[in-house]
Order: sequence, then structure tokens, then C-alpha cells
Amino acid sequence: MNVQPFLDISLAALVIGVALFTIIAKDEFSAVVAYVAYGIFLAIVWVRLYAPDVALTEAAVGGGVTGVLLVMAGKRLDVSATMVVAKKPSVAFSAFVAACSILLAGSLAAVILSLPDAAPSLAPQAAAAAQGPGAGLGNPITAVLMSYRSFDTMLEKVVLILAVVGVWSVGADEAWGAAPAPFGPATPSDALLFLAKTLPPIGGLIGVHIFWTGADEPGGAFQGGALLAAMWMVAMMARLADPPPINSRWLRLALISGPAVFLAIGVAGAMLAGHFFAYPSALAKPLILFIETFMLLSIAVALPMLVAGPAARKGVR
Amino acid sequence: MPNFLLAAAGLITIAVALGLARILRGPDDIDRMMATQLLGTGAIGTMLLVANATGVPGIDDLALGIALLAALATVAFLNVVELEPDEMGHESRD
Amino acid sequence: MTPLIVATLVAASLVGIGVYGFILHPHPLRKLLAFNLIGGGVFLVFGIVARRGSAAGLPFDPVPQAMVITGIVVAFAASAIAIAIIVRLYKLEGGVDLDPALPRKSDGESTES
Amino acid sequence: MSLAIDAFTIICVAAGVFFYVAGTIGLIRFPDSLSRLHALTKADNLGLGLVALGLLPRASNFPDAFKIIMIWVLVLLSGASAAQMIGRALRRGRR
Repeated sequence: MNVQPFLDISLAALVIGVALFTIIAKDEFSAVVAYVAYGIFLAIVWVRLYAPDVALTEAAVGGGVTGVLLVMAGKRLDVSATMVVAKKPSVAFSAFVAACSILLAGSLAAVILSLPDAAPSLAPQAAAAAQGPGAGLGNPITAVLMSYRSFDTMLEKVVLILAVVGVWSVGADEAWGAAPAPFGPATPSDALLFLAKTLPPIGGLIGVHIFWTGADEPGGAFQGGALLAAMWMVAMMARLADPPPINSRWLRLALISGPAVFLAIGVAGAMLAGHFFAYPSALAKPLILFIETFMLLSIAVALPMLVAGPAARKGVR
Repeated sequence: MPNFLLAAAGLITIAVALGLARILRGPDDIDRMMATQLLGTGAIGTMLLVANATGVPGIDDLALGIALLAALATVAFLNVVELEPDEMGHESRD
Repeated sequence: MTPLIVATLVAASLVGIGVYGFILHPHPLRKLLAFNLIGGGVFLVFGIVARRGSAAGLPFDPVPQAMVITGIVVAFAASAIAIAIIVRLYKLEGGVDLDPALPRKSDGESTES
Repeated sequence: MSLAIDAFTIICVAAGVFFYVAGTIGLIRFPDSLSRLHALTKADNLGLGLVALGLLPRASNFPDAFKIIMIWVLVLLSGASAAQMIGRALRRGRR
């Protein structure tokens, strides 16, 4: 007897149920908690779609770091709660929107199900990239990210920096250059201190491990960077480290190091290997790992700064 | 054997998902966080079993990653809860 | 093939649920959550396409999967900006309502822009 | 030999599932937050621990087995700290 179809259907029901609850929950914080649960379920769905790399990213970024961001914001907005609440939309309008949404979902499902059986695929090209210019990478996804679509990946790092700049620029003018608000109370509990002193060393090792195996197995700079970011946030929650001032030089250098190194090597590739973002084939794998190391640093610094929010005035949280 | 492990994984997922009823019922936010904590642990157990039963590469690393992040959201929540009301502060408009 | 049909239904439902919540919820935090649900559904469509496009000896097409990985990180960055704006709005206005018709704290004396 | 290993796995994993289910029932049924916390930690420690123990003999090499143990240790570490913090928050009436 095969239990898999039954498990798939229950998992689907769970994901849809949690997503629905995110929408219909009465208070904001329940919705946030349901969203964190949804992230965990979604990671399991990605495993079922044979995408362990994506599952790891979803669990680390979608579940872990986003969870921290939403829980902290949600709880703060919620405590201060509940400001003016807008009038509820009328029943007729709600029904109309519901009908439109069902129509949209139905047509989307129909479109996906009617895709041609022999799906068009870029897998052969990507596999060729993994053999050719992305030489020596056993993980086809890393080969795609770093070689076949390297320009995209570089720009994606730029987007991350732009997002950090965007978050910073939301802050008050007088606070510019100061540090973002600390992550926790001035006197953290002993249990948290213990956790923050034991977990980050282990977590740092695991982050580097996942980054390193990413060349040949599921993992990579995104996932490893997200884990390192999470460990830095644990340390900041226990006030072992506070968010650095946003005008500190090392912070800004660390933020741009990923795309800067990527771009520099891409330009060098235009001169040495014939075209933009080409790697000399003998050096491809070491070069890719070199770039990825700086990407790891960029991501590990950018994600906590995004969670920390804009600079705050002294003594103001 | 793989079927037994998969069935166990499914049972665990469904069991901890039932715990999500706590999100619905509360009564306090801290109870809601406990439900996600249980869900995270359940997901790790599920991943371990699935990794062993199906042999898709990398799921053990995935379980390792989730184990590392298991308590992150809960700890973040408790940290905000423990803030003194004046630390919570709302920027005064001056 | 069955897992793909189930995944299709999940992806489509997520998009539908997300659109519904995005339009109807007055609270911007809830709009953000709903928007992320839509994003999750779209990423799943990529995943389904990746799984269908298995070729060249790979069990999946790595190109859409790689795009989803960058997409998840970008979605997080966008959420972070949205949260920063919502928190700032709350600090300035004492509320996060998007309805311009409602009375607000700062009416008539906007010292900070 | 392999039969004994299979039997060991089945017993341990089944016991692990039992503790997960027990933890869930406790989380749903117990009347107050502190006793629900007590139920939660059973699932954290024993449920996952027994599942990990049951899978240990099936690991093909040492690194895999080490990973399984690491996962359990990490969950113990963060779960215990979080439980301690939850208890403290409850005692201080912060919820």
C-alpha cells in the first residue's frame, strides 16, 4: 500500500487551511503566527516538489528570518494596538471579491494543468553550463545561479542593498547615521544569554557547512547566509551585540562586498575569458566559491539590518 | 519500511497541525507561539523520517537548518514581550 | 503525476486566498501577509514548472528553482521595507489605517514629513 | 540482524510518534499555559529524541549519524531555553 497520495492531500489541506486562517484570523498577531506556521508547511511542500534547495531557503528566509521580522513588528503594533479600525467592507462587496478570487484561482489551476505534457525546459542548457563554464559544480542550481544566470544573481544582491537603503531612509531625519533600535530589553534573561552564547558558534559552523556543500549538494550562499544572519540576530536579541550604526564603514563595506566582488570578476571575465561574466574555465570553481564567500557575507549582514529597521534616536526604541 | 517511516511522518505532521487549534483558541499570544514551537519540532521529525525514507539529497541538511531556527521566532516574541512598557516606547513627536 | 496536480491546486488556492485578503483587509500588516501568500503561490507555480521540465538526467529543471531562491530573498526584502513603512506610519500617525477619511493624530499640524 | 534493527526502528519511531501526539493533546486539552508548556516540552525532547534514536542505526555513515544527533541536541538546546523564557514570561504575567 502506498501512503504518499494520502499524505500529499493532507499536506495540501494543511497549507490551504493555514493560509485561509492567515486571512480570516480575528486579530493581527494570530495571523502573523499562522503565517509562520504556513512557512514551515511550505518548506515540506517544496521537499515534495523535489526542491531541497528551495525548501532550505524557504525554511531559513521565509520561515525563520521573516518570522522574526513579522513577530517583532506584529507584537509591537498589536500591543500599542488597535488604533482606528476602518469600517468592514460590505457583505456584497466581500462576496464579489470572493467570487473573483475563486474565478482567478480556478483559471490559474486550469492554465497550469493544461500546460503541454512535454514541458519546455532549460535543464539541458543549464546542465551544459554546469559542465562547461560553471565547471565542477555538482549542484545544478548553484551552477545556474553563479554561471548560467550570474547577471541576475548579481543584480539580486543589488536589490538586497537597495532594500537596506530603503529601510534606512524610512527613519527620522535626525536619527540618520545612528544605530537601529536594539533587539531586546536591556537585561536579557539568563536562559536567553545561555542560548545566545551556545547557539551561534554551532550555528555559524552549520551555516558555513551549508554554504560549502552548496557547490555539490543542496545548499549555497543564500541558505548559509540566512542561517548566519539568524545567528547574528540571536546574539543581538541577547544584547551580546547591538545593531551597528548605519554609517559605520565596515557595515557598508560588508553590504556591498558581495555584488562588488561579483561585478569585478564579471568585468575581468569580459577581458580574460571573452565575454561579460565568463569565467576562465580552469579557474571557474575557485572563482565561483570566492564570489560566493562575499555573497555569503553580504547576505548575512543585509538580512539582520533589514529586520533591525531604520536608525533610531538615542534612548528611543 | 519506507512506507512505515512515511506514515509516521504523516502522523506527526497531522498531530502537530492539530495543535494549531491553539492559534485559534489562544487565549494568550504566548499559547499561540507554543503551537508554532511544536509545529517546528514536528517538522524536524517529519523531515528526518522523510529523508530516511525517500533519500532525496539534502533533506538532512534541511532538518539541521530548521533545528537551528526552531526557537528563533519564539525567542523574538518573548524578547518583545519582556520589554518594559517605557522601553516599548513610541517615538514622541517633537 | 498526482503530487503535481495537488501542488497545482495548492498554488492556485494560495493565489486566490491571497488576492481576497489583499483586497478586503483594511490593516496593512494583513495586506502584507496576503501579498506574501500570493507570492508563495506564484513560487509554487515555478516549482511545478521546474518539476515538469525535468530533462537532461536531472529530476528537475534547475533554472526556475534558482529563480525561486532569489525570489524568496527579494520577497523578504520587500516585506522588510513594508514593515519599516508600517511601523513608521504608526509612530507618526498613531494608527496604521490607510483610509484617508479617518481622523488622525497629526491632522492640521504636520511638523514632520 | 537487520530484522532486529528494523524492529528497533519501528519501536522507537512509534514511541516518538506517541509523544508527539501526547504533546499535541496536552497542548490542546490542558487548562493553563504552564501545563501546556509542560506538554510541549515532552514532544520537543522525547518525541524528536525517540525518532532520532530510531533512525540512528539506519544512518549509512558516521557523518549522517552525527547530523541526526546534532539535530536533536540543537532542538534540546533551543527548546529548553525557549521553555525557560516562556515560563519566566508567564510568571511575570507577560503574555
